[in-house]
Amino acid sequence: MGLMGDLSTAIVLTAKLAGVTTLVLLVMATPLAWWLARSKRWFKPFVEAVTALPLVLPPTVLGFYLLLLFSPDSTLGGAWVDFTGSTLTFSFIGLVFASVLYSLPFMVQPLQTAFEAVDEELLNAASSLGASPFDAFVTVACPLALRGFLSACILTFAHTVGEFGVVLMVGGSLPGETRVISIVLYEYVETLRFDEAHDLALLLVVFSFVVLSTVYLLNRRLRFRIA
Amino acid sequence: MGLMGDLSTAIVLTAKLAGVTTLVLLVMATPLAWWLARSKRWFKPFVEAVTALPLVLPPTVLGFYLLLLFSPDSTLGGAWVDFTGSTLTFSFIGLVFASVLYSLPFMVQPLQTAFEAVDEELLNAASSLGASPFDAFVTVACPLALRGFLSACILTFAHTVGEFGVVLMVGGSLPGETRVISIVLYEYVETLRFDEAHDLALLLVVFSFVVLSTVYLLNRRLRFRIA
Amino acid sequence: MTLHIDMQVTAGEFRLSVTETLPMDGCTAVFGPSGAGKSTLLRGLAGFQFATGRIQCEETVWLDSSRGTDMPSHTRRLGYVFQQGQLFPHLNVEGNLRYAQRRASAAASMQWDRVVKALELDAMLARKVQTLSGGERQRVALGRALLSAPRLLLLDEPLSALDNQRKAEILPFLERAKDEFRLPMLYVSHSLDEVTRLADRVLVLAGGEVKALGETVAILERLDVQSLTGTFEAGAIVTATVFGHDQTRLLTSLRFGDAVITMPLLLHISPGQSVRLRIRSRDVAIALQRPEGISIRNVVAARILDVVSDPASPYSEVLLETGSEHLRARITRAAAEDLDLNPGLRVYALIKSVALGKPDI
Amino acid sequence: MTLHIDMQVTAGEFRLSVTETLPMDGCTAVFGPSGAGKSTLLRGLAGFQFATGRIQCEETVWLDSSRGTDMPSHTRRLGYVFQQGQLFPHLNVEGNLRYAQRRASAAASMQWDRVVKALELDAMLARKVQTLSGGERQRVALGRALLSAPRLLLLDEPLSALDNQRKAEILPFLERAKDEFRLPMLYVSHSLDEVTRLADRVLVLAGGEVKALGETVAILERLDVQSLTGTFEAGAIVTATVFGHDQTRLLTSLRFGDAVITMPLLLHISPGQSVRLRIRSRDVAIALQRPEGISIRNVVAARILDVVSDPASPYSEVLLETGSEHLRARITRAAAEDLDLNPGLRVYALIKSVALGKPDI
Amino acid sequence: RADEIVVATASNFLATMNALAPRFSAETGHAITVTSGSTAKLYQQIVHGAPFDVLMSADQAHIDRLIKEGQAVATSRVTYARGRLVLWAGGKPLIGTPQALLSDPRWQRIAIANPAVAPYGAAAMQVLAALSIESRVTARLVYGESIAQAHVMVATGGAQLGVLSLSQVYSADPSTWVAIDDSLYSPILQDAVLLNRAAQNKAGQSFMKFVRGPKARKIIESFGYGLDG
Ligand SMILES: Nc1ncnc2c1ncn2[C@@H]1O[C@H](COP(=O)(O)OP(=O)(O)OP(=O)(O)O)[C@@H](O)[C@H]1O
Ligand SMILES: Nc1ncnc2c1ncn2[C@@H]1O[C@H](COP(=O)(O)OP(=O)(O)OP(=O)(O)O)[C@@H](O)[C@H]1O
Ligand SMILES: [Mg+2]
Ligand SMILES: [Mg+2]
Repeated sequence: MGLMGDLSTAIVLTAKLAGVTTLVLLVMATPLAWWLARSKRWFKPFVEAVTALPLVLPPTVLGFYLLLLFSPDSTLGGAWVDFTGSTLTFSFIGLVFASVLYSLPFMVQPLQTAFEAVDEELLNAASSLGASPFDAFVTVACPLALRGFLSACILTFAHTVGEFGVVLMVGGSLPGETRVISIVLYEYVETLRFDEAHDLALLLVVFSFVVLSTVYLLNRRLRFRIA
Repeated sequence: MGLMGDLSTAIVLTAKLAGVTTLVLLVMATPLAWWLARSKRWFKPFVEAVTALPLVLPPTVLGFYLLLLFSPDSTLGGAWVDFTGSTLTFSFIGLVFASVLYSLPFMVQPLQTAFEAVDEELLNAASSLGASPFDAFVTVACPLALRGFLSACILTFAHTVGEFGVVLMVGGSLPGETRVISIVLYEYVETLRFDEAHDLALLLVVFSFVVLSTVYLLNRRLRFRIA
Repeated sequence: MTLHIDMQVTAGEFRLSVTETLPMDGCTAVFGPSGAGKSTLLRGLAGFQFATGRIQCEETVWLDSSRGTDMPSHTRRLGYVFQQGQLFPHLNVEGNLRYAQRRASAAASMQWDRVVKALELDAMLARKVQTLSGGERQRVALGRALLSAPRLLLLDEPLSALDNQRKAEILPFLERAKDEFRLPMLYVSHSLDEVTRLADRVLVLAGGEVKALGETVAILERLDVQSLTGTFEAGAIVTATVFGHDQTRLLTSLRFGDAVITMPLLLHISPGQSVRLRIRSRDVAIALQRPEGISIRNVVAARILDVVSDPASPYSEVLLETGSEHLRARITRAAAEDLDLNPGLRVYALIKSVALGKPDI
Repeated sequence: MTLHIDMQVTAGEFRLSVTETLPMDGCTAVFGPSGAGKSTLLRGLAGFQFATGRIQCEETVWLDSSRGTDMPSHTRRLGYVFQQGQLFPHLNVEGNLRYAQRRASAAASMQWDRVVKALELDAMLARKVQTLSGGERQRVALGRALLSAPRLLLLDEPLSALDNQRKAEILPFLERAKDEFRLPMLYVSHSLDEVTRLADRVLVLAGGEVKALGETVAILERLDVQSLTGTFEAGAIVTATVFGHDQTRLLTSLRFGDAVITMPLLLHISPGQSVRLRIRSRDVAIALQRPEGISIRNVVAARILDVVSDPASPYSEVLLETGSEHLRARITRAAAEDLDLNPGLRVYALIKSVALGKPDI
Repeated sequence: RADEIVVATASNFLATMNALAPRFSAETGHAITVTSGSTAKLYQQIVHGAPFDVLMSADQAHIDRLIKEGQAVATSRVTYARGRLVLWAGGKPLIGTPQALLSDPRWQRIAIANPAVAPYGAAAMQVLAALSIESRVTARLVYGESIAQAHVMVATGGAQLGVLSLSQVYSADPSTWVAIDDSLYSPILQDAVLLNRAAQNKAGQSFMKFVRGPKARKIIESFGYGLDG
């Protein structure tokens, strides 16, 4: 496997990891954010606090604990091995788990903010038209929170691309499996291969810029059409 | 200086760094987020993309480039030395610069989402009552975006507490100056002092949980009073 | 087929407490001063606001807090027109209407063309709701509620943002909705004319309590209700039977008590059918003899039942009887004195045909 | 002291183009069907919507797109009452009012007590705006605009959400605002009675264009305007001079043309002063001889100027002249034919005193 | 007169350095601040003006480079420790030759330091090559950012076996680790050097002397490092 092959594998892997993480979080965090935005339960602030917690631990340390949690010796890791036959550590799926946990706040918070801005009366209007709460959520609250979704997905995706502390610890830098771009770039810098580091960093930045600009441009077009 | 002294220095330093970073970003990112929320310029999507860019570079790599940028040999770093007499690298102020840059998206995005939800007609109402755009921004848009501010500040603060890649690179882990908790914790793990690592991580998590819960509880109380 | 309400709603310091049984057909007007609790009543019925007590709509128990029953709003099958419109900002006009239509039964969704036509929504289907004028917005909100094919329609001042012409155009549509589809409605309005035109009965609310409930005729005649609702439009409501249409002069003749009166053509009512007319006190004058050479066509022999004068008012209210029907005339106290009007006196009530025409809603 | 408008606003497919000069005193009603562009006009004047052309208010040029002048809204010193209220949701009622007061001049901020009292806002000062009823909300919006001590007040259907009693209570307050503080207003309304009561002149808009502008009297008499505005309340506006008050019978006598008429007491007008009365066509009947023994007090000799009949309508409009004043009577075509009414005929116009009283707004 | 120095230490030596520092202070009265990171990171920081006086590298290459670039005092250079490789299985008793152990597929995951960035990782790869078992092992390798991270991977149970530094397991029961013969890899020599900014610093000079001294060597040895030269 040549260096370019190595790099392109890493790029594909990174895109896959960030994509899957964003998707998983979209599915998981949306109901949570909705609940947080609407609930009036006394324990809501505590759930909110827990949601933000993954942020305060340094990635490597979080990785350390995830490693403990995922290890085949642990309950969770062991159960995973029993069910799937493969370990959670040093595997792509393990990375996804870790990234999901780590990026949770980036998905939840913008969504929650956006959901809180949805007028309660519009939901009442929807239910008077026969829409169940779930229906109203999907057809009224979500479209109105579109900008929040965009913001949340971008933060999550970009952050997963850039993250490497957790990934390095839980993933073990296995080419094609857990060796994402950020690790490659890190290695370049660590081994003083500055030219390659510059090239890759530039590539990453330019690529991200193009993708992000496109998303924002589309978002604008979309909003002009929708709203 | 005992170990506990070392640790408490690190805690104070971390709180200071996260606090200053959040404050600086609050001041800097608020107008930017407002502009992004209201502007209809063609280049807005590109500014939005640039704003999200600091996310996609791995922290160490970002740290590396900041090191290049802040180094006394560089234009910026040199000018800084000429003006202030001290270097930007390996100093608290340098850390603040780095954290501000790194955490920019976490402040801008939730604020932008919140500002976009502010009804244009309410701003018109304010201006009909004699409020200048700035006045209306401060007295109408900002209070209405309160939840966005909270979310943005928490993301920024927590992320600055947890971040160590950039900080380690730009700051060099100097006790009392740039050696924040996340680095101490990292070093515990690296030097296999797991017991101490567990204790510190627990402390960090419990403390963060208490602080975050309090903030969210207050926010709720506040909202009940205001809205 | 009734809507049984025994409901309490608390909102801040305000408390609404309503115990009434309303028939589930025709239109019940909810009338009362601003802040009386009209919107709160409707919101409680719709389930938008926490309420206690019991609500039963036909066979279905919507709310029974003693048993913990509380049907969610979307299963109550009601249409709601909000005081502020509440159109979905992310959908255009057609999107808003289709939203309702798609969730209604198949039969109901065939209403599309009729609703769109009646409310003149064609031209604005593709428009964003943000660009609608106040009146246009309310028309869309009304159309949306109708398209959801509700079992009960709750309307919170749906026409107050409309100009007279639009009101006059939409009222018949509401009348048709009520009559043809037998769609029961609760209708909040400040306009007496809307109420007279549409309502079969009136529920008067004030301070969160029901002050009166009864047939429109009876309620609107009650002076206490009139002072509550702040209206000056005292009047009587009479039932008359159509006996002929004059297609040339565009007049309809009606028999009412012993008298025959004419009014602008009511083509949709066939001879033999009866109509309800609201005759305002202020539109009725009194003459001692039958006047000649006068443009007022309706001269009805009547007997004075009572003359109510108030030294603090320039007016007298004269209560008249003709056959089994009652009329009221509001004249100046000066006139009552000069003509020496007293109970028992036989007089003529003069009613302009024009006053019986399309009301100035 | 004028407001010079030469403004174009484009909103989607809609285009508003207005070139008029309005005096900067008194009240200018903006009248027209739904979707006519009334709100758009006000928004353009306020600077809420992009407009081209030129607006000059007294000496100040608000907009001159040829020179790139476009004063920001907050420097135009205008009060705006929105069709939907637009209260600040993060402030309570008092907060909303103080917001306006704090930004007004010191002199203006002394209005607090008067405004709060007149609009009966005392009891709700501490309330959250989300908990206000539709009518309460609009009262707060009005109070807020008044407290900002504007140079020009723009009102977009401020009273349409209010019940009759509240309307009747607030109208005098607007009248006072207009008279005592000499606060010029542009007043959008669909209610003819509000307009008659408040407006010195009327600007009729339809399809984004000015269809008519002139004194209230003149405009409201124009049949083309009446069909545009969809009102059935055709009528005439006459000027009469008070010559006496009857304190016992609570009547005021006025001279109008050659005739003397009475109406419910107008105590605030001293003898010798003149008042403007709107007399609706439907309230005027015609008699060939002076009728006797009738409760209608005002019998005015007049000459028929014209009789307008339309075979598609049951009505005829009779235009009458008495002295220098004009009157209109709406009677059935049948009556006009039976009485053989023709131009030149001398007749008597019958006007109920009651019809001249407090209008049914 | 007491001076102050900042010693930048490769992460793998940090624990040892933390033991040396108080000794040095007590002996000389100079204040000492210890900072750590990967050698590459420390190198870059030094190049960009970090206020470090001494670099305790995990290798010799970065010291060569610093001297060549004129950032360090060539004459002060000293090899303060020699790293040794061991096999460790997280504390379980370990019996067998390295060759047999490494080849045993029972160890599903074997952690080493990333050979690209860490000298211990490079040495581990040399061992595999010398034993000609790369083909049987490579697929099971996972890479830690540093030798410390490789240790963490094993300690947490994520990896079952690790090629680690003796210094990391030295204090544990000797039956839990198996030493790898020094001849299987080129020596992992860790050099220290006095940096330019401290050329005239008394404390710096005395620290370099201290590191070479018997007391320091004893401590270093007690942490499982070998001593050369
Ligand atoms: N959440 C609340 N907290 C406190 N007071 C409330 C709340 N909701 C409603 N109210 C008060 O309850 C009363 C009834 O309100 P409601 O909206 O039902 O009035 P309404 O009859 O619809 O008036 P309008 O004709 O002005 O719309 C009002 O005085 C209102 O201010
Ligand atoms: N942004 C826009 N895009 C397209 N059409 C618009 C836009 N804004 C306003 N319009 C249209 O312009 C016309 C005038 O609107 P405006 O709100 O001024 O009417 P209005 O006279 O105030 O009516 P109403 O009495 O119903 O409030 C309406 O037909 C409206 O739909
Ligand atoms: Mg209401
Ligand atoms: Mg309008």
